[in-house]
Amino acid sequence: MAIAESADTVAPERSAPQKRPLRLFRNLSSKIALIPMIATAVIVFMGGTIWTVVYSFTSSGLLPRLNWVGLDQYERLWGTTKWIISIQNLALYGICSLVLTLVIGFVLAAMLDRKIRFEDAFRTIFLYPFALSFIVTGLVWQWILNPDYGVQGVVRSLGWESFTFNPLNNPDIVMFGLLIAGLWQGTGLIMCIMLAGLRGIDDDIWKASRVDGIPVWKTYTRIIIPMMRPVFVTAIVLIASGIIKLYDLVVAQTSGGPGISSEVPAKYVMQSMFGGQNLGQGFAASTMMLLSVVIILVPWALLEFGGRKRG
Amino acid sequence: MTDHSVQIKDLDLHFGAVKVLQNLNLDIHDGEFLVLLGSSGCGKSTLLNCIAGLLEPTDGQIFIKGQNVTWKEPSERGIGMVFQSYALYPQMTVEGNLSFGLKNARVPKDEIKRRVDRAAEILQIEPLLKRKPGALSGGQRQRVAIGRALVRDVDVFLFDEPLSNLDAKLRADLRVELKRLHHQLKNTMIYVTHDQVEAMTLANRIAIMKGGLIMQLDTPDVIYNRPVNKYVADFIGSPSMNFIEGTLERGTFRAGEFTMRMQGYDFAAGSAQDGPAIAGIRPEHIVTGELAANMPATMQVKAELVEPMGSDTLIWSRVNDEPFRIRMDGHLPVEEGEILNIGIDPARVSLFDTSTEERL
Amino acid sequence: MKLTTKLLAATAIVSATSAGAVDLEVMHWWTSGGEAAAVQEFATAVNENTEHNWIDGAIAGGGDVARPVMVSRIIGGDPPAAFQFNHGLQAQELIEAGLILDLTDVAEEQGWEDIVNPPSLLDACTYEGRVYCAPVNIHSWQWMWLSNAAFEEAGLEVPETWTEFVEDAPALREAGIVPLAMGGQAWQQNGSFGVMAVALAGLDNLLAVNRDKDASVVRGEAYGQVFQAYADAREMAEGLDVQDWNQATNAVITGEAAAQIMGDWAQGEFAVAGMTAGEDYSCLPGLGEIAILDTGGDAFYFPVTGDPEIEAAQKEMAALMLSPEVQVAFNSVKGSLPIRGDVDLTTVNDCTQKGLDLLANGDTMPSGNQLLSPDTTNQLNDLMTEFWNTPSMTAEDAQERYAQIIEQAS
Amino acid sequence: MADIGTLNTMKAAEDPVRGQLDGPRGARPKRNLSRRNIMLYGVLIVVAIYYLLPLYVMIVTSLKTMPEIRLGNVFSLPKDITFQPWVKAWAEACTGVNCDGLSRGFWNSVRILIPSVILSISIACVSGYALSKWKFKGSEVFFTLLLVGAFIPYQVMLYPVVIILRDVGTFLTDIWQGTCGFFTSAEGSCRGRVQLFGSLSGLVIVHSIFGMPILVLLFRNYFASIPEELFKAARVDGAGFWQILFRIMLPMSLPILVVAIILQVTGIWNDFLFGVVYTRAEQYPMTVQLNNIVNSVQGTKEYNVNMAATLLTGLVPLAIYFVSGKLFVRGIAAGAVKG
Repeated sequence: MAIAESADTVAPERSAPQKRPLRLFRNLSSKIALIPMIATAVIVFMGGTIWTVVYSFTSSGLLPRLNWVGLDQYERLWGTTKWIISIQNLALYGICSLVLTLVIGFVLAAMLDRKIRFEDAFRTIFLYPFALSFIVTGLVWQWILNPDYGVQGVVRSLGWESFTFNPLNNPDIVMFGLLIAGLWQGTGLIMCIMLAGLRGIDDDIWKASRVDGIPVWKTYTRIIIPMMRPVFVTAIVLIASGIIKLYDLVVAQTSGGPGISSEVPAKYVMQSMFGGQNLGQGFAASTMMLLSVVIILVPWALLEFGGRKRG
Repeated sequence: MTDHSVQIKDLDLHFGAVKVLQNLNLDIHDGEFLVLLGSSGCGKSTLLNCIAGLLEPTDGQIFIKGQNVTWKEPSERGIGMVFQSYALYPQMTVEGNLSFGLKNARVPKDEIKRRVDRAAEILQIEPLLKRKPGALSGGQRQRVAIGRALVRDVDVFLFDEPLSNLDAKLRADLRVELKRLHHQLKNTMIYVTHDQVEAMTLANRIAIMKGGLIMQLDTPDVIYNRPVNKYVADFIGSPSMNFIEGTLERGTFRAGEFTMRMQGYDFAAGSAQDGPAIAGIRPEHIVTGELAANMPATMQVKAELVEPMGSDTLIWSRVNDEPFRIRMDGHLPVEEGEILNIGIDPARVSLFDTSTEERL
Repeated sequence: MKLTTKLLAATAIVSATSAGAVDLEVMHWWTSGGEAAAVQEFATAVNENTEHNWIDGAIAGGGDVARPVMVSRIIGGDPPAAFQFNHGLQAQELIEAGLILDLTDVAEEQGWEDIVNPPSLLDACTYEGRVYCAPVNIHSWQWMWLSNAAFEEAGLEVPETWTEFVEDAPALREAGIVPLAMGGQAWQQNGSFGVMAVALAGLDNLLAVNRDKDASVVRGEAYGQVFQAYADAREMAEGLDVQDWNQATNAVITGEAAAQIMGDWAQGEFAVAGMTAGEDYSCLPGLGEIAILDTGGDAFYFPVTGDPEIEAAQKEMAALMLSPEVQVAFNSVKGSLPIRGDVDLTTVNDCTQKGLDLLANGDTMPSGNQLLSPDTTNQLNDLMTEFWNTPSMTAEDAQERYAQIIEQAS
Repeated sequence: MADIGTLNTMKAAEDPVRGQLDGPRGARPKRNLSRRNIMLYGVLIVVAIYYLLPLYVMIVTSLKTMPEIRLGNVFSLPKDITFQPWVKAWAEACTGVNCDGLSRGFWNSVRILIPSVILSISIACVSGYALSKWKFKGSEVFFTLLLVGAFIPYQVMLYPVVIILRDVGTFLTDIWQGTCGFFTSAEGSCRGRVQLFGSLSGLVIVHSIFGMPILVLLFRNYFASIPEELFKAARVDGAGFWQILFRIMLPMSLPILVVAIILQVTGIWNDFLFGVVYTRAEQYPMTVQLNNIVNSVQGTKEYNVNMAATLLTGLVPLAIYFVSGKLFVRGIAAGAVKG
């Protein structure tokens, strides 16, 4: 039931005082307690963002300096093949990763929720990769996907000479090589969240759907998944924030290669800022990334947290 | 066999070593309103879930309308079920909730509409059809849940404590409506509750359960007046029955100074057997005031506490150091500390064997 | 207020200066075996010859990983005592911002002007007449390394020039040998192109492009041939999937590949593998086409700390790094050439000798880092790696885009 | 269960006189190898293999010698098991001049981990509580801002945070030096500087900042799911902001605390970027050494040492996962899923 309820709680209303205390001092403890969070949100995230945007209009090189160059950095950004490829790669990876993580996470959770044996063991197995860093993930998958020693080599040594599975050296499918590793690392957490969500569903709902004669798969798709909307929201926030930040895995696994075929925006930013010593270019790229985040996130956040009325 | 709507034969259900239901037999007539009553953990909901097919019995058989449905899916058993937590599908409108199962069963569209409309009309939820459950009150939600069972057009309705999430006033209202519904539909209804008022008011027959066994299965009247054992006697009735421990000798019950000749008492075994016994006396069957002296058995008790409840007054006193409750007419004034003369009709008393607690 | 300040003091490091020996944190990205051993020479020199302590701040992964850390530390007001950069244009901004210690007095005292050879190295450290960095070694790119065994197996003579090598390529293929080893990283691909450019188009054209930013030269015929040759090289390198430069070198060592275009640091790998120059492997400076080496290399910069004691220690360290003994010790281990013309490396093999001869003859040119800004280099890296990895991209396409980047460069 | 079911059907078949009502009785007969179960367990096992494969590869590779690695495939079992790579990774591998492997970084990581986890969770817990139970006008706006922060790549914030830490440090130094003279008479005791950048405290703050968005979201949702009545009852009893937090909310927060701790321990332990940028060389965490071992290349990569180092680095978070996996799901159920 709690799931259906809105999380919004109305601020506790003081019983009408004779003299209304000054607005600033109402809820004072709460305001004081939130100072670290507000400072973080305003100074670091907002301030840092504004700072980044401002310097994206400069020709800052190794050090941030205010030499205005207008939109030059953006013009160059959008004229750079690597940036375009980065965005395409992120879009491809992002969509695949979001969909597959949700689907795999949910399917695994649903399977574990079918009252199976060894649930603990399976859950631990699916979750443990999340304990490992992307550097480790990239390294070990680079090793497994190595054409000579890894999967391809083993299959070939078993006699299937023409077997080819070399994603990390094939520009066309290198993003899927990253995806394999990314999913390995990230689906466990999402599975746990989904599992928790499934456990929160009232047993009576399942009973009702059985009495109604609704097939299991349809119960999932038509009843359970719609009921798990908040779970999916949390999951999507987690996945999406991870996708935008995709960097370490690429560096560890492919370094953006072969060529520039697995470049991603965050790497473009880093490469411009520190490899090319062109902070302005890096900031321009960051600004574009932030802009897309804001465009996607703000309307949703307003709907989710700002709105008063929710079913 | 058509008279039998639901039959349960030798039903056993074990969870590991825990025996939840034991060799349970039950025969429910067509059109009967049967209430499964008991405190939590007595197995009443488990039994209902077995009938619905939501739990698989360890042993035994279940028949609905003469068909062995022991291995059938819930949806194939011809039952509808209403849950305590309503279990409405929160993302669908009321109409969606009512029609979802039917759509799945590929019932023709106009037929669905006919049934939904009929259910909505019966339950007076027509204005709510386009709303979602989140926007409904508890009572409205429960009506929708009943409606969902209704549209299935089945012979047997199962209710799993449907009213316990509602407040007292609403519970009373819906109770009446349920009764009306039963009169109107004349379906078999099996109703699980721990609330004896619901049981007494709704049931044709009540099955009182304890520890996975049915203690007594009978009409509310018999259950109330002739409980088969001390547990049932204690469970039914509010305020609960007074128990006085004593002995039965040659048709006379003695407990300390109190004696009562069991004149007119209908012994289960035909005649009285001597031995230790417990006399169960309902507080509302105690006669006070001037009429008390006319009763076959009398005694004097001191009113320690008086609880006026408007229509009647509950008086707390002690007999043989055990609490003793008397319910008397509300307009008779009683002071705390007052000594009352009370009279008891042995015919309305229940006697139980002290060791087996079975009715004598 | 008292409580809060006390708390702050307790949670943050409250540093007070102490007299005497100074801890010198040195940040660098020399972490692989030979490099680390070379750094150890510096550390030993500092620890033994001065009263100061060398605190090692090694960060693996090359400049791209280490540079943000160094710059952050400088911006954040907590700079290391010294840090490694490639000398050239990379640190110019830091110097302009007044963040780097002026070493001019050390340079004058030690007479760097006379001893640093080639002088262009010191020029790279000089900004507006002041010296800001201490060059420690010379690395040059213009080498090709060849596996004698591979050519033998294919029944070929070890080629003397790039042109000969190209002619040998089909025979190598037939023998199941990958003619050219190339790592997957962008800087390797762009670097190799630079080597081919100077070897095939000549120094004048290269300088016109890299120094004078003359895009018309890029579009010209000489460079066109270079792009064509590079496209051929792309085909020659097919069949070997390696990332790191030393994995590519390793392919040459094992004979899996016949040759690699790589800077003189690759020689360290041959040495580690126990191979002898001339017998097991051969080297062609300037691809055998042109007798020239660039004089890139590494330098140390010393951030301004405002603390006179640290400053004195920094200067001491700078002087020490250029001292003859340290130069010999360091460069012998690192496999690079010393920046002093007046010292002899203890052991010199064939290839190193070739390099030393070129240096002595003055057959040098400025390195890419000295001519091109990191930004431009970065763009060229991206372009060349795209070209290298996109078989459908023609030499003409790459040539035109190369020209555009040069046009934009300042 | 299934056995009993079949047994019962047999019994019924043997004994037809038992009742006039024949047919199915007891539980529906189920075969353990029903098609549904084969599918279910089959899929689970295949997926489990995919998840376990890398761990297996890491372990066997770390126990092989280099020649064997060059010869064989990554999946084969080691022929001669050697623990040398583990010894080397822990105590001998060189990272720059220092050749003492990961061991030096381990304790640094612990020193970073503990205060960072405590501070970040404390702040997030209090903030989440204030945001769910003590809302005021604008609090949701700040929260939304914070959530946007969850999507900013850390790298972008590198320089701004450096500058913020530097300036805040300078600011506090000014306050410290300006005020401490009033409180102490000791000569020269006010010379110190408050240094946030390049110090452990600075790194702790940075971890708290970047852990905040997700943690605050978790705590906020969790506290929002605690019944309002409880909170109101406490208010009526005269409990204030902090009393309610410490006496009522915190004792109920174990599940979500477990989640927060697991997330933070993993995140902070695995962090490389902040550790290397915001501290000095003496304080570099284990991941910096891991990076140095893994990225330093000479000849062929020492895959066995790399894998051993990788496993050693991952031991702490892995241990926490294996120990508290069950609590994790329970905690997430409590905190993450209620919006």
